[in-house]
Amino acid sequence: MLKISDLHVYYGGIHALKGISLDVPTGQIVTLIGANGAGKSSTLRAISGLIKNKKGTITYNDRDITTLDPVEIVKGGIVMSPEGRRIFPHLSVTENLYLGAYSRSDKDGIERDKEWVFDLFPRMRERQNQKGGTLSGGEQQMLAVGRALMSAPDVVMLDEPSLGLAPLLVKDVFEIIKIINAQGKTVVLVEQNAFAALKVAHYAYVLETGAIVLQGSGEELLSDDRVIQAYLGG
Amino acid sequence: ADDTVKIGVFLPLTGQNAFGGQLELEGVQMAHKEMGEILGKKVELFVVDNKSDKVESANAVKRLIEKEKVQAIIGTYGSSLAMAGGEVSEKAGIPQVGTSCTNPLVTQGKKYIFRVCFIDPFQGAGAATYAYRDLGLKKAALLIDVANDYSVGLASFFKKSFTKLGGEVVATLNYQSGDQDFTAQLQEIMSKQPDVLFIPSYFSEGAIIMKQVQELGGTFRIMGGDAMDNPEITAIGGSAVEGFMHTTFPYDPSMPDMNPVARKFTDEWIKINPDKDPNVNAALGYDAYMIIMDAITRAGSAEPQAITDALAATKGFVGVTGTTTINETHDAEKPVGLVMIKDGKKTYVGAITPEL
Amino acid sequence: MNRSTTIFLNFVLVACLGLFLWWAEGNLDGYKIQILNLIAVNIILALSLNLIYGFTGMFSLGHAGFMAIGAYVCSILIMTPDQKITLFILEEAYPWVQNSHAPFLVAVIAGGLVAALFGLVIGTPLLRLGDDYLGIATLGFAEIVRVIANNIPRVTNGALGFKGIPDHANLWWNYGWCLLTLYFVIRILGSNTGNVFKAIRDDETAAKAMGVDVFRVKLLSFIFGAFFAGVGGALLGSLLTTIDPKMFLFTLTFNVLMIVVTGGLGSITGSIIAGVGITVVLEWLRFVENPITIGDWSMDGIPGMRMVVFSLVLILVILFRREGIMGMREITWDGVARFMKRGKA
Amino acid sequence: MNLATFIQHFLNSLTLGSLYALIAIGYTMVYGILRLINFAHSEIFMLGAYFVFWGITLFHMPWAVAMVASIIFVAGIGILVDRIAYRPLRDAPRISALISAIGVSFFLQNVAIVFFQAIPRQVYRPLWLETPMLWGDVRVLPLTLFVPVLSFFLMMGLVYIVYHTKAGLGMRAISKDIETSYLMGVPVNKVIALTFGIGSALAAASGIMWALRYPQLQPIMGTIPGFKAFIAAVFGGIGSIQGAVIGGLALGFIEIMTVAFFPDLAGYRDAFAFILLIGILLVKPTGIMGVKTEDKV
Amino acid sequence: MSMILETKNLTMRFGGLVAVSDFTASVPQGSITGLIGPNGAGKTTCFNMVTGFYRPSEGQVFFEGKELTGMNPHQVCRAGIARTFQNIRLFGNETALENVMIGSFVRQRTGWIQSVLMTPASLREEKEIRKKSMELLEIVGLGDIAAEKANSLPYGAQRRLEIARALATGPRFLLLDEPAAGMNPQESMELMDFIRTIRTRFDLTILLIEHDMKVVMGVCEHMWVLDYGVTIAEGGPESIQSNPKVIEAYLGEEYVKYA
Ligand SMILES: Nc1ncnc2c1ncn2[C@@H]1O[C@H](COP(=O)(O)OP(=O)(O)OP(=O)(O)O)[C@@H](O)[C@H]1O
Ligand SMILES: Nc1ncnc2c1ncn2[C@@H]1O[C@H](COP(=O)(O)OP(=O)(O)OP(=O)(O)O)[C@@H](O)[C@H]1O
Ligand SMILES: CC(C)C[C@H](N)C(=O)O
Ligand SMILES: [Mg+2]
Ligand SMILES: [Mg+2]
Repeated sequence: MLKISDLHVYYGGIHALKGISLDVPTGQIVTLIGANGAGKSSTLRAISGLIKNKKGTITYNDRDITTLDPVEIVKGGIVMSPEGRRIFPHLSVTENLYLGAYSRSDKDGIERDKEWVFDLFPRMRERQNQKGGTLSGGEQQMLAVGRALMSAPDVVMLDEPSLGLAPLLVKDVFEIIKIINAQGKTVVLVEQNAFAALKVAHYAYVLETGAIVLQGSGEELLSDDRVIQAYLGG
Repeated sequence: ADDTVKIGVFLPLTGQNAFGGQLELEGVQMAHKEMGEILGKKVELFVVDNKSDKVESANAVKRLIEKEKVQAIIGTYGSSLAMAGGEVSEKAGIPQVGTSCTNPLVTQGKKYIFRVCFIDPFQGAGAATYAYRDLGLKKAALLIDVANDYSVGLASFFKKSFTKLGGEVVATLNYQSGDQDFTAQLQEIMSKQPDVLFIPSYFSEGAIIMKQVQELGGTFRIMGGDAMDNPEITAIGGSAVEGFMHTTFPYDPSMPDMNPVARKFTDEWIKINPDKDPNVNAALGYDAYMIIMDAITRAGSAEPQAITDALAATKGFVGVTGTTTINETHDAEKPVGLVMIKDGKKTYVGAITPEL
Repeated sequence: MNRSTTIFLNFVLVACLGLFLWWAEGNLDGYKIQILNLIAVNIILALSLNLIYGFTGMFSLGHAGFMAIGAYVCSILIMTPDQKITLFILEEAYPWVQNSHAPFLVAVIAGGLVAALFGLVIGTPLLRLGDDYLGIATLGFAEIVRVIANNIPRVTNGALGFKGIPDHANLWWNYGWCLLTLYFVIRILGSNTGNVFKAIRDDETAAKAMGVDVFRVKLLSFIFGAFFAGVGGALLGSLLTTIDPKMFLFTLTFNVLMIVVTGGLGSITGSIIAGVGITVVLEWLRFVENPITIGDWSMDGIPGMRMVVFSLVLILVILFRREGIMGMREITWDGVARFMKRGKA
Repeated sequence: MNLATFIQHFLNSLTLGSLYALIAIGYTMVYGILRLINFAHSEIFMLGAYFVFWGITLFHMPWAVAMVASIIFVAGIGILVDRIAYRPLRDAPRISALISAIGVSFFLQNVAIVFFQAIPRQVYRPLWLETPMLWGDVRVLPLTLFVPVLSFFLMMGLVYIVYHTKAGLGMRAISKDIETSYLMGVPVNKVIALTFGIGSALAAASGIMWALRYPQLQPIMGTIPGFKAFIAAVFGGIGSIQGAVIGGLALGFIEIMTVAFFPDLAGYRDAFAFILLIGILLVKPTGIMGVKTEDKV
Repeated sequence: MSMILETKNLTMRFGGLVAVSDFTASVPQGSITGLIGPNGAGKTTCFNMVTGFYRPSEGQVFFEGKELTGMNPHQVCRAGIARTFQNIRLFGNETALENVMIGSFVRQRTGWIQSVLMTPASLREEKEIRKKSMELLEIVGLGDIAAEKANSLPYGAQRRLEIARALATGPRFLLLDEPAAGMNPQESMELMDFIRTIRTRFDLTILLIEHDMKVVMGVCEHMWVLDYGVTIAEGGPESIQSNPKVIEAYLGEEYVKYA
């Protein structure tokens, strides 16, 4: 299980996370919701090792991973799909996927996982030789998730996977999250679409200006007045 | 007033001209070791680098004059640097003795600027005279560095003299400082079949030009100016420089009939620098220092004005690079020496009297 | 702090500078005055490049070219016809070069204007290029200027260059121009036009959407920069009293760039601080090449040490202050006042 | 101009052009990945040539061994330079790294002046490289062929690395988005170090080749070839290996052919190269092979 | 009802890809109109053609009866059209106030010469611009952070600043590209009110792209639907929501349930 305690993050003078503690039990979907700038992305970036200027501890299966490099984190089984997809536009779909598997060297395993990703997203199989940059927004999102899965992670962290997607695709994305989870992956999900996120999540945390203000199971929060008020649009 | 005499030196110790500046500095330092006292006072040397850069030259000389309060200045290798520094000395009324800045503009109209070298019109005429009269070469080609004042000047003086003597310049081609590939120019020159190629280049380019002439199979003679005088020439040029001739100041370690000063300089040098040949640049540095000492002795004073007056009156000063007389334009009157590479060795051929 | 206080303080500052110059002229030695002069010229150059690159975001490496143009135009105008006769020893000057003569002020302005004209001519095609490509193209322009200067001896005296250029550029002229440049840059950048310069630097596309004719505004800034670079070149020529094409190698541009970046791209005060700092440090570091004597043991100076140390200092400054000394910040009177108050509390 | 002369010019252009290409590839590799104009490349180039000299004179290595040793040693220096002067600036504005690069270039050049002295040194050339062969009226040095052939193989090797290996995939990813590359588990610093290693090895190789062709060593010897090769890289479209090769060759041909065909204008030859460069950029703003990275609104 | 914007057969090709084909539409004066469709349908491309960022491969754009086709972005802006971007594009190093002032530049009368010479006219005008810009900031609720650098502002504030900046250019027609993206439902609600407010206050016509159906359906009076560059539907919110083509291509069967 992934465990974070008293995490602080600083950007120059800005104190972006002010002591966050949360648990992500193995095999569950945990979601973080909150307003813009609450610190959701910062939390994920801190876990994945992108942010160096932080305090607190992050442990994964009782191992301290607070100060590890991003590369070590990926090797350790935690991968993140960043906000805004960040597809490599000049690499083909397959190359993007291989890049996701950079930390691995088991050729067979990589090929097997590629097929698995193609099964999850048949669209990707159709377009495997197309350049990432020419995919539509929705296709890019599938590629981003697929690419993250290629590192054979135990924990997948997704930052706003539904951002800017058409309603039809938003639905697909959440379906896929459920499928991945059903296949044994732990999922940490950051979403603006609080309604959909809470629906799929086992457990949820609400962030406000760098601190956790509320937590509970997905259903609990869906019916919480404060959540409805602030995040579900009354 | 003080109990020391302060002499400033500004030379290109880094940058494009560093190879020459460093050699000259060694000459100056050797002279200083040898004659560290004058009129009973210690001579203090202040060395500043001008980075082969004009702005730095002016700063360097200003610093020598204003901060170190030197009474006379030595420098520099390269005419354009000498001019930038010279303006400053001139205004301050501090005598400056150029080492190997041969362009006529350096001392033109200046009261305080001198030099221990001859000037390019003289040297150009010397080379032309020797080529035309002594070697009987009638058709000359020129390969000029258009970005180098020295090269442009010397080429034009050579051309003037050579045509005046009756020779013909069959090709004039240009390049820019820093170029390393001259094959295109050389092919063109070869197609004009000159008897001699005159290269008023700095050493670093000249050596490469000769290599390429050899590679392309050129058979004409090649001549150059004082800037080609470098102790490394045979090491670098190898068989390509065989037969190459260049004008220079009348000193070379291979000189058969050295004057005693030159002899002493040569012996001393070899003792200090076993792995580096004595060379004309160091000799000029040495002479520049000594000519100032000579002037101070004659003047009996180390006041700048007194040094200046004494320098202007220098006659028959015997230095490493021959006997020097300073003429009314403040340039050294001394014969043009000629060096040839023979059997892989620098060989001093003798002095020429240019037909002006 | 209100407007009139600021204006008053600025006047006090200028007056202090004036007093200092007056004092310096009478009391400092020529070497220090030379450095003061260079500082002024370097600040002019740094401000003009900062305007182009730091504030408008155009990576231009053409400064040496503009400086060369300014220096040649100005020098030709301030040298007397007699001087020119003795100077052009290889080929005689064209009559229009030979006979033109003008007072220093006019000559410097002419130098700036001709440089600005070239700014217009090359800016028009080149400014549509993106960052590094613009840099290389303008660098190419500067090199072309230099190559041409070498090859038109009847105008420039070729590689021999000019010497004995009248030394009008004293402290008063240099600092006068420096203040004028500063005034101009501050006024422009303080105005909405300046905001638009910065807008283009930050996001050209968005600036277009704001109705800004990006190309025209860029050209405007580029021409301003070229003008002051020309002025800087003109002053430098007269200060050194000699110029030749080699002086205007691309390394000259890099020196200016170095000042601008270490000062802080997009910071006026940064350019001033670095202009002073780098000029002084470079001179001051000469001591590392002096012979060292410790007791009996002595060692000759090592040529090259100065630049070794200087480059280390440069690298360290940039490693530890990656956005330059000032970043994009400025020292303002308000800032100073705040600082003083904090100091007291 | 007769055919023999033309062939001679052609061969000379080819050699000069391949040398430029070789240097340009090093620039383009580093630029392609970090968008950094590695000014220190010229100095690395110079060191490569000098180390062969020291290897032979100081350590009495055979020529070939000295060459290999120099290339390896210089690759190490390149990696070190990256570690010290560029890596800390990875997330700084691009211009900061550029200034740092200028600093490194000053530093290495002046260190060379201090330690090697400014006096030019000779270059050892094996005889077989400089014994001319005669093809009719054309004189060909084996060297003039050696350089283009070697450049060609190095380029092919590089293309293989960049497009067909995992490290190459990492390089291409880093060049577009360093942060996401981290997230994908690409050991970014290692891959960049590798890039610098390869880039510097190429610089050393080209320095050695250059010194063979223009046999003389000086601490400032890298500045102008480096500058020109950089121009060549831009010309071809910086960031593209094929572009660097095309640009380098083009520059070599321009420099020699303009003089060959317009000997009177030889003094303007650098200007020609630049005018052509500017002309190309105006038609193709990112160079001949450059990819347009237009920003999508 | 008069049409403020009309497009005729607008077509945009990128190489072989036809991003928008034959887009013929009109926007009534004073309306809030929506442009929706799946990802990659060509919505942003339409904006880019109208605002001069792309030159249409074919077709024409008319604004208030005058043809705009082929004009540069700055000319379009001068003509009275302002826009925001899908990925926020602020002048990040400038303060919020400066961002808005830059928007006013297009209508500024005094130029740089006057600024340098400090003529009274220019001092007066700059003062006015400053005042007007402050007012705009207050209207969008950013009055108290006028002096902050744009890139240090929270996301929502940046969105609003972008709109304020667009308003400063004095437009009669405003194009908003996904203004609600990255906002949570609560923030989206506020945005809807805000859009309505500025329409009345500045007498604007607004065309917006949005994937958040709550916003689109809540605020738009009319809408156009694109799919693969082709216009597949047009009409009011009700008719669009029940249009089978739109449901199939864009909304999805489940949309009705979620909404
Ligand atoms: N690189 C940065 N530099 C400075 N401040 C930053 C940086 N990245 C984030 N911040 C600040 O940190 C705070 C938290 O940002 P974060 O991106 O984690 O928020 P978020 O919850 O993911 O918001 P959003 O919904 O907009 O993605 C915000 O105030 C933001 O402005
Ligand atoms: N400059 C361009 N070059 C090449 N293709 C482009 C360019 N701009 C847009 N496209 C392509 O045109 C199509 C339409 O893109 P557009 O940005 O208009 O979509 P959109 O409807 O705004 O989608 P989204 O809702 O995801 O923002 C896409 O396939 C896109 O990849
Ligand atoms: C020292 C020499 C090589 C330089 C040349 N004599 C000159 O005046 O520039
Ligand atoms: Mg976020
Ligand atoms: Mg869009």
